[in-house]
Amino acid sequence: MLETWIGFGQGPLFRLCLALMLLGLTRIFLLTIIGMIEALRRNEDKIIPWKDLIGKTISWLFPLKRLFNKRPVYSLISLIFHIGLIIVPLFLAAHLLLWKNVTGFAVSAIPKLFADNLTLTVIICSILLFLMRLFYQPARAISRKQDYLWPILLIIPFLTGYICSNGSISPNAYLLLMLIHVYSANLIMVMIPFTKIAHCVLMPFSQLVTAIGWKFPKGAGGRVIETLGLKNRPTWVEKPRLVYEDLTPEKEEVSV
Amino acid sequence: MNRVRNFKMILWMIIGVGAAVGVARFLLGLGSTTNLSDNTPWGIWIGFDVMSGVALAAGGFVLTATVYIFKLEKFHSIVRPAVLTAFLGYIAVAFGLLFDLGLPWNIWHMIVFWNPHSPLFEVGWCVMLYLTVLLMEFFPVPAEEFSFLSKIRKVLIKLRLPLVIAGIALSTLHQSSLGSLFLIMPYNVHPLWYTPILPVIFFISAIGLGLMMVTFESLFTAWLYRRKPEVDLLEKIGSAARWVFMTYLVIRVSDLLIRGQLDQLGSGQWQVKMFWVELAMVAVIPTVMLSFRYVRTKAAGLMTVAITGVTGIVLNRINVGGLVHINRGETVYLPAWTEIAITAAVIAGASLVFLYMIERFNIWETRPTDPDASPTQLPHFHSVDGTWLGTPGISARTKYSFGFIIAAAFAFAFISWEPAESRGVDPTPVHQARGGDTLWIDGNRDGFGTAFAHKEHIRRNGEDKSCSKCHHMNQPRDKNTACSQCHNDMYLPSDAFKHDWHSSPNGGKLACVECHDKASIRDIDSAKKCDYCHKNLIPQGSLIKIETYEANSYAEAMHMVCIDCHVQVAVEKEKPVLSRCETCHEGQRDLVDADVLIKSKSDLVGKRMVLPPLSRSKCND
Amino acid sequence: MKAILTDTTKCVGCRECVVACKKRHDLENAVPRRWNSDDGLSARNWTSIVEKPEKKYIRKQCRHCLEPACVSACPVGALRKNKDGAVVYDGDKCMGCRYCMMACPYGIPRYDWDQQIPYVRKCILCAEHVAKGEEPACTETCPTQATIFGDRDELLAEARRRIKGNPNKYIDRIWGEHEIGGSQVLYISDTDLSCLSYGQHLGDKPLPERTSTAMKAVPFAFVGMGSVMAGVSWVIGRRMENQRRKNDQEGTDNE
Amino acid sequence: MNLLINKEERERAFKTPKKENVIEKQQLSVRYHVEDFALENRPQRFLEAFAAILKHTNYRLVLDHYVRISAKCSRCTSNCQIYLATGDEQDIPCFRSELLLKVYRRHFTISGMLRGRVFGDPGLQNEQIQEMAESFYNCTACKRCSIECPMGIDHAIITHLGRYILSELGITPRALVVSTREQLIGKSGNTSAIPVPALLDTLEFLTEDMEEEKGINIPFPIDQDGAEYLFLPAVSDFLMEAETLMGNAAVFKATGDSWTIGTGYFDGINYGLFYSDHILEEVLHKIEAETKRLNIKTILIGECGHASRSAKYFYPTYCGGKEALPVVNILEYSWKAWKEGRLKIKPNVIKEKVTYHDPCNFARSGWIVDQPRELLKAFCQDYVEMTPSGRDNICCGGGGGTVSIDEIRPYRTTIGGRAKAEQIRATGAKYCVAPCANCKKQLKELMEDNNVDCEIVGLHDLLYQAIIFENVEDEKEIHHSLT
Repeated sequence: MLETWIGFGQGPLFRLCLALMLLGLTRIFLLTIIGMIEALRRNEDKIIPWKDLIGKTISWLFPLKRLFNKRPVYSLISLIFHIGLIIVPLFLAAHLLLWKNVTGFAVSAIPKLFADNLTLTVIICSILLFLMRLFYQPARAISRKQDYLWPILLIIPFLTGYICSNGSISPNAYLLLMLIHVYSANLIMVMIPFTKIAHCVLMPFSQLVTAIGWKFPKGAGGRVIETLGLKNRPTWVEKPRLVYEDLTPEKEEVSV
Repeated sequence: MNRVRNFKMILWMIIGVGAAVGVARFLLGLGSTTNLSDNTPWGIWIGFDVMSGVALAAGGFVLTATVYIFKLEKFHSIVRPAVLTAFLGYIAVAFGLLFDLGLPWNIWHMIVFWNPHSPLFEVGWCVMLYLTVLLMEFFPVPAEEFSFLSKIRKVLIKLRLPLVIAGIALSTLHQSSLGSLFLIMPYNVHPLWYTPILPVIFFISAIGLGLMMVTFESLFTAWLYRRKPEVDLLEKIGSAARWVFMTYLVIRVSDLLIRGQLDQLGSGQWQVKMFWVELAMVAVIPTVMLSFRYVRTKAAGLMTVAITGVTGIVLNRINVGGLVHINRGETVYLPAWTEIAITAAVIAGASLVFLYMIERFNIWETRPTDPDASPTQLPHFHSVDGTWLGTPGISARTKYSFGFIIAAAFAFAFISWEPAESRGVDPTPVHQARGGDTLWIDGNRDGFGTAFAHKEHIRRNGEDKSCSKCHHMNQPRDKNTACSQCHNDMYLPSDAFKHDWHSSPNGGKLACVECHDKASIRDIDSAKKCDYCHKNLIPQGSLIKIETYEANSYAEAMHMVCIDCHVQVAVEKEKPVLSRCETCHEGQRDLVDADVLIKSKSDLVGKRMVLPPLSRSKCND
Repeated sequence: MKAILTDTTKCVGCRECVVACKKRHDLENAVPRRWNSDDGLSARNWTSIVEKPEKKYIRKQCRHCLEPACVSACPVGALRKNKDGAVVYDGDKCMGCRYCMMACPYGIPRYDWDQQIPYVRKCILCAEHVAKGEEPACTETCPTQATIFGDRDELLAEARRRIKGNPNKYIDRIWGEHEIGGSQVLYISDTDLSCLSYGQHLGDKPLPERTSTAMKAVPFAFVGMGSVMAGVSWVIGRRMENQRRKNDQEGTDNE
Repeated sequence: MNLLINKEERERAFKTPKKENVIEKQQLSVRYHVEDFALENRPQRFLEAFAAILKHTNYRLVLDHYVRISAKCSRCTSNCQIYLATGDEQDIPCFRSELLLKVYRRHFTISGMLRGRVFGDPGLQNEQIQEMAESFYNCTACKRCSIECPMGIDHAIITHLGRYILSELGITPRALVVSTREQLIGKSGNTSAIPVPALLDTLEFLTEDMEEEKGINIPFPIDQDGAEYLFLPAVSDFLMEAETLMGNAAVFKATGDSWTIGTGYFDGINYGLFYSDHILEEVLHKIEAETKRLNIKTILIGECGHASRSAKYFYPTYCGGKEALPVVNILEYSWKAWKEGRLKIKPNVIKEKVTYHDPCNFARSGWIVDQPRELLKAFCQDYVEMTPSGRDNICCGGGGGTVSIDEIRPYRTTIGGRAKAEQIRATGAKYCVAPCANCKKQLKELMEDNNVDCEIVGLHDLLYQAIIFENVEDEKEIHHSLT
């Protein structure tokens, strides 16, 4: 019974999740590019400081300097976490077989010992990141539900995978853990393009998007006012009511 | 516009499924993604996409004839959509053909390599030419929008009448030639359908179908965009279509009478029922319904007739296109879902382009516009969920691509990606040999087996030591495994190596590294070879090569590998080919036939096998 | 004109011809597939033995018709009849429409359904070897001389001789002599061979003739339809012009 | 989770920021005031304005991207001086952006559509608009958070958009609106309401002043057709920063380039940058009209951060793209003239300790960072750097248009600018050079309220004292030799 479900998770469900992930990422990638082209076409000013943007982007993609200026411990943890997160699912020997089944080719695997240690590192980093989010007040203030959920969700497949490949457990427990491993990994793949993990493909565009975003289409402001039906509205309020009237003395003089 | 947007969303999802299937079709080949077979080489892609697609587009030439030849100017308002439908219909035909053709990149060969005897050649050329004509007929419409095209536009408008005439002539040719395609198979097409006047029948039904299609398309888009349907025009079209269908009915029935095939109707074949359904839908129901003015003047009535007529003629095309062929009586062809997905996606793509053209160019007298697209329109938030997905362009892009990827991902998941080799093969279990001295080997129990004199073979091969010459399974402590223990299916690839049997004696799961390399994937390539441990299993000078771990199939293992090898070695050593029966049993065909190839097991009971006399001279060399 | 004569009474069903054919054309192992028909022919078996009750073995292969439907049907001329009369196939020209498979009344051509780049497959009468003066593999290897190769006229004479010599055994008919214009693969038999053409008795009229009547009408239909339409358009246009003129005149008269 | 023993302890651990000397906003009893346009059905109007803006601008691309990419890592907190000063979570840049992103996600994306249908999320509420109105005007738009964000999110653009949407509802600080009204349709046509005769008077007076001081005639050219440069300082300089203007005029006297002040429009200030794209565009069109009237070749902006940025980056955006006139800042101009040798400077003129404050609008984009420093080092004996300096320099606390709101001076000089005050105090400088009208005003108030002994000056105030007028001195030398 469990084997059937595991087989389903590694077969059709895995294909579904993989396709959703790849297509979803391609979709947002293309949407961003099309959006940028459209924005540039709208803009009169098409000058883009490529050199500056590429420099900034590379400095964040390969963080050597900037990342460790502030909160170096946090930065280090997150860096290691990301490295492990990319390497283990892609290059673990057991996963390579899966990739080979689906795509037809596979690269050489990382050594088992290294993979095990990396898995443990990812688990620990994940827990640390979760705790940091929980106990660092500003981080807690801005966190949404998914921000807490992600580290926990990421622990599940790593932990179950680690136990399955290293622990000596009963066959039933092995199958159960394997089931959890497969399904949680599939869940993660589905969620990637629709949550903040989308930054894995979008991050290189950030600086460019911001640069294009700061250039506004000519005459947009006028069209907005026209759309809102406020063509003849003055751009300020003649006799405004103040929010905090007690705090503001009545005066009409022009300020600088 | 919500109705249009939802409709477009559905179309995009269909295209998503089709795109995934399309990828699979080119990666895996036709056999894995369709239900086509040697008996049914043409399926729904030809029957519906091509045969019906061309016929569905017949509205173009019928209406251009009406307006430009017969000068019935009042139909002018529905000429443009009809021509556009025709144009897109033909494009869709060409596109669908790309999936159906085995070598679609050779589709241009028809232009270079000529075979004027072939009706298909003529159809292909007519379609290409007519596509060009349609393009020239239709081009002035989009050219209205671009000032730099005004010169070409003027020239094309001046050329309109010749173009229309050429279009009609070409349509006449290839609509009827689609029928000519089947003239060459009088012994394949069912006699209820096969007639020398198939081209004429095809042409007349194409006119009827064109009229019905114009009606359908006009009513449907009116519903979609919430416009008032042009019922007054459609009423006239319906009235004309009535005569076309009546003519069709008369010709069809009199053809059957003249050919004397009416008695076929009593034969009780399933094709007869199909014939009745088809005839009713194509001719009887539309003729009767359209005779009532009440039906003709109501949109719902016209829609019913249109759907019936269109379905009927499409059914007719599918029938002639392969469904009711004689040879199909033996095999049942039902299109695979993948085939339907591609067909649907091609239609959906054409529909999307149609809707785009309607919204972008002056196909109708008033262009349907999305209110949100107007720059001064105040954004309108959805009453249910309170969202505004933005200007139509952006909303379209994000929403439709979302639908597209979801649909495509599901299609990817449910397509069977197994290689073609193992698909569609019914498992044929292999049974052990039975009997004592004389073994009755009939692996797949199909009644065609062979009697195998075991003792005799042992004796001639060198007594006890020779077992491993035949029994070469490398299972622990195994000397004479029956082939069927591993090769339990006749034709499926089967692994000669039992993994479980190896892991447990070596210490279970932990023992993987005993055979496999530590760092690499634990698959067949990283494992030690059999002879690394089983050194004694292979006798000195054995012909068996253990490099082959996976037999392609049992059949191959027995009849290709063994015999080939035996023959090869025999030739090398200049010895007679003992693996072939007739080497020894020469000139005794009758004997072989009578005694060795025994028809069933019961023949063996209580009998002792007598081997026929051998030509000793050959064997003893 | 070369031909093959198969005497089904002599065939013992050993399938040596099948094996020889596969060897010569380097065909892969034939594994049963969903798309195979039950006559044993496939893209990897260009000839097969159809077994009938009472140990009747009938070899099935391309008939190499004298006026082949497939050659007439192929829109790009990938199939053609060579000087020896063999119907040969040029995969470089083929575009994979499979019209030949539909057109063949014997259902001979088969398709590489499992290939990404599929071709039509069928017996080509060992065209290269026959051109060199050799025999086809099947006739060469047949241990019982059930199928023999030779000149068509000589084989027809041989067939008649055999039928005449043993009229009780044979049915008095040479399959392939006149059917749909005659073919180069001939059969004599003690049993009805309509099983080779879906159980039907084919007439003597060559199949390409049936389409050629329609195809001959093409230029006339094109010119005829075009001129009729032009004429109709001209006549109606003229009438409408006259009507308009008349109306105008009436209008001015009234004034 | 029983990691902490009792509730109070846990609350302290959760609530109390690590900084001990935070400023309680409530105790300060000062909050921003924004003008509250009494609107019916405000959420709906807000969404309509939002949608209309998305329809006609490129913000959709930016918001879409930020919504997808935002990881809520809280790195931005480490660089936000407002948050570091208050410890209030509402001042976290990411929190502020999320206010608007939340609305966007709910009302303008597919996930929001699903949320509305499945969970019945009621959507935007009036309180959220109130919160946004306060929050967006708490920000000084210094962009220091965006240089620290690993995802590359520019919180400033979201704040900018938020303020724009609010302005379409009429929610904008009155001071900004009043100034802009005068600038766009008032009689004087500039934010400080200086009539042209008054301007001419002032300039005449300055010329006389300089002649008295230096002994040479340094004119202010008015309305010169076809001049190379059109000079647009922050208009308040004419009232309050006369010395800066004198420095500017002196530089031009020394280099000999043709420049002019147009009587048609002589205001560099563009408050549109702070709250509305529409106003931004309108003001830039005024500049365009003046350049066309006088056939100007280059636009020269005075010592003013936001005026320079709005002209440099948005003049091409609205007035011709690549063909738009080049925009230079007076700092760039002076530095270039000095580098080319057309401007001679006496070294070591200023003996006192001098430090340099980077206005956000210059420094954050890396546009003008080194030029003023090189200039200062050329004539100051004792130049010290602030820490941090350059691109990472701390904001004066009055950015984003807040400095023009006099009512919130206590807020600006405590929460907004205390970090700056401490930074300047730490350098121990006598002069702090702040080449920006906004920064100057804010820093002066800051020095006053925080009791820092430092004089806030413009760069050209000091440069004026160091310029060598070559041709004039040549004249003098000739004169001497003759006698």
